[in-house]
Amino acid sequence: MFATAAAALLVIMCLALVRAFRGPKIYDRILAVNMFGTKTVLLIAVYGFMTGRPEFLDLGIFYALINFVGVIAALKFIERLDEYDEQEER
Amino acid sequence: MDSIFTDILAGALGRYNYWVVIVLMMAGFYVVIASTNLVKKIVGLNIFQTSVFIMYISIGKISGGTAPIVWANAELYSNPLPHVLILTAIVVGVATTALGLSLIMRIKHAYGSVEEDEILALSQAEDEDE
Amino acid sequence: MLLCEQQTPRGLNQLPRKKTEMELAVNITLLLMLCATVFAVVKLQSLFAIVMLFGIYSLLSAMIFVALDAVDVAFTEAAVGAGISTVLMLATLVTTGRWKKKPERSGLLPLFVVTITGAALVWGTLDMPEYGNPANPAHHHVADRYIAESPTEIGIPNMVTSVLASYRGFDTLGEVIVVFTALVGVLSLLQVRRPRTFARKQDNRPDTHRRRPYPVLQVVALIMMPFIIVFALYVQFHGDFGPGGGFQAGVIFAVAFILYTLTYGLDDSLALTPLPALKILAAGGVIIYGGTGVVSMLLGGNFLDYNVLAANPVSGQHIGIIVIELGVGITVASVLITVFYAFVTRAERNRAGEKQVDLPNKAD
Amino acid sequence: MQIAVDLVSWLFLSMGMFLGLTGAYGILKFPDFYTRVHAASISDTLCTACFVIGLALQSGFNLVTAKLFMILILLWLTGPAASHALVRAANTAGLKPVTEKKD
Repeated sequence: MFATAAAALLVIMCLALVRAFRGPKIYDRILAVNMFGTKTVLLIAVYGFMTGRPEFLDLGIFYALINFVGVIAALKFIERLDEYDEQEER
Repeated sequence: MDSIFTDILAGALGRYNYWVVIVLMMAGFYVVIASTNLVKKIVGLNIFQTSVFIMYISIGKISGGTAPIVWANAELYSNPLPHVLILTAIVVGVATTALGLSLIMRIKHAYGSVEEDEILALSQAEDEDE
Repeated sequence: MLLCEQQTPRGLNQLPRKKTEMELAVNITLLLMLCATVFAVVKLQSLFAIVMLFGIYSLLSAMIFVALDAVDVAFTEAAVGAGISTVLMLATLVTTGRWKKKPERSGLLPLFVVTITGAALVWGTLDMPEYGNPANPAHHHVADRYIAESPTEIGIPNMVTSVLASYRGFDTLGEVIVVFTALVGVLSLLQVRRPRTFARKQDNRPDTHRRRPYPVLQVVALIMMPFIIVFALYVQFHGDFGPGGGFQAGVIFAVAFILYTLTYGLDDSLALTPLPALKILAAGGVIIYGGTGVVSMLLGGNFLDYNVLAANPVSGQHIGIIVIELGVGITVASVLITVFYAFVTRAERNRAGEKQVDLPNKAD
Repeated sequence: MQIAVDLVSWLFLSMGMFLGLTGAYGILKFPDFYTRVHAASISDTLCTACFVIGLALQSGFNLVTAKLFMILILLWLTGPAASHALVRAANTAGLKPVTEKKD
């Protein structure tokens, strides 16, 4: 049961990865990274149950956190980057 | 018949992690030597570094083992020593990355570029002026 | 010992243990995804995309560390690789621009070098002992002793913490000093802006709609801040029993303030954590660590020999580990926060520097 | 009893898997950024909940369950906030949705 769930999560991660590669816009990539991170959190939880030792969910909590901060940082800096790039072109 | 096949498979599986590590390491190496952009070089260095981490942790893994934290129904524990070494290495890695990135920002400030060949051309021109 | 047995959830003993094939399959898939990510990094031209993919790369490698039983390492890699390194790289991109101006230089010579080196390394792996075999020599020198005796000798269930903080305490001291030195290096290259408490309110820069803050994110960040800090304290002091410890907790603390800076701006954040205090704390952590060693010398033991810190060697080890982990946590947290402030200052100044040519009111 | 719990938990997990795969399919197949956000973020919240409930049923009532629900709360807090910020950033940057079918 957990093995199936883990396999499904791996498939989802692969698909998100494909979107992150293809991209076209940077926002698509950030979206894919966000989705990838969420599914990694779930995979950690499922993997813990699969191996019979699910105490390491602290890791999952932390991944969720770091994922959020990463996405916010990307958005905030891309905002400044856009301004900067416009400056350069002018 | 079956056993020969499983032997070969087991042999390949027994080295699979190391091969992937080598692929990653060489990809990072390629980025470092082929790219002219300094930020991309730092990314390449980080990829190289992480592949070494995976190498060490793979060496420390024991099949059927579990994380080295005492557990009532554990039979085998993975080797904690590589974990400690890599933990240290990761934190040192972020320290060097931060230093490298701040150097890049200073380089951008001084030369107006982070492309290696442009910087080289600029500094050669400076040398000739003197 | 009793403590860790309580940790094991009771209902789980009937769960099947040892799904080794499935573990292997997860491992193989994750490693393949890692390879794919790296090739995309090699091929792409947009630096921003490269940095985002580097974040994915770090998350993936951290997941692989979980699959290889290295939970402490996974924690640190996620914190440092996917968290701090990615954020710092993004901040650098604001200064350096997001596109590589030129394509790669001719790839043939590097490709040749890389192929030769790779082939030599693969040839080398053929002599390596098989992955995961318990009889491998790597598992049979000090590792045996750490596994067999550290739970009774040091008295804490997490062997990684006992080795890190006690057996190899010198290494960790060296590492904390490296982190501190990195801070000194970064601060000598970049400066952190002081908070502008008054100027900010009457700042009459033309405020385009895109520069407005995100109220939703501010609320979410404010809800999360106390939660993150409590979680950091939990990781700091629970590191003896589960994955965690000083490094991880320090990074989580730093992440809390990074989130605050990202949503509320550098000035508010600097008012919350003044720069002089951060500098003192960064040095203070190193002093706490080194001081523990000196105290143990004064009490008649060797440097960083915690046995002498209390009447009973095991409780002495406990005290020693908690104190030095605290030192590590303080140093890592304050160093990372300060480094982040320095990067953001640089990124903002760069933007302002470009802009302020035609603006009369200077920043300071 | 155990069988019933297993069954319910299996049901939740397969629901989570289905939603996750739907979201992943959407993120790959939809034509532009806004529709992709729509596919990913909406399915994500329920998918997370299904996974967490399915796993929590398996673990019984202990610290693991508490941590699972902390993950759930965190993801429910951060996921929509991140999606919102993402769309807002894309919108202010001037990214236009695709409104017509390509020929």
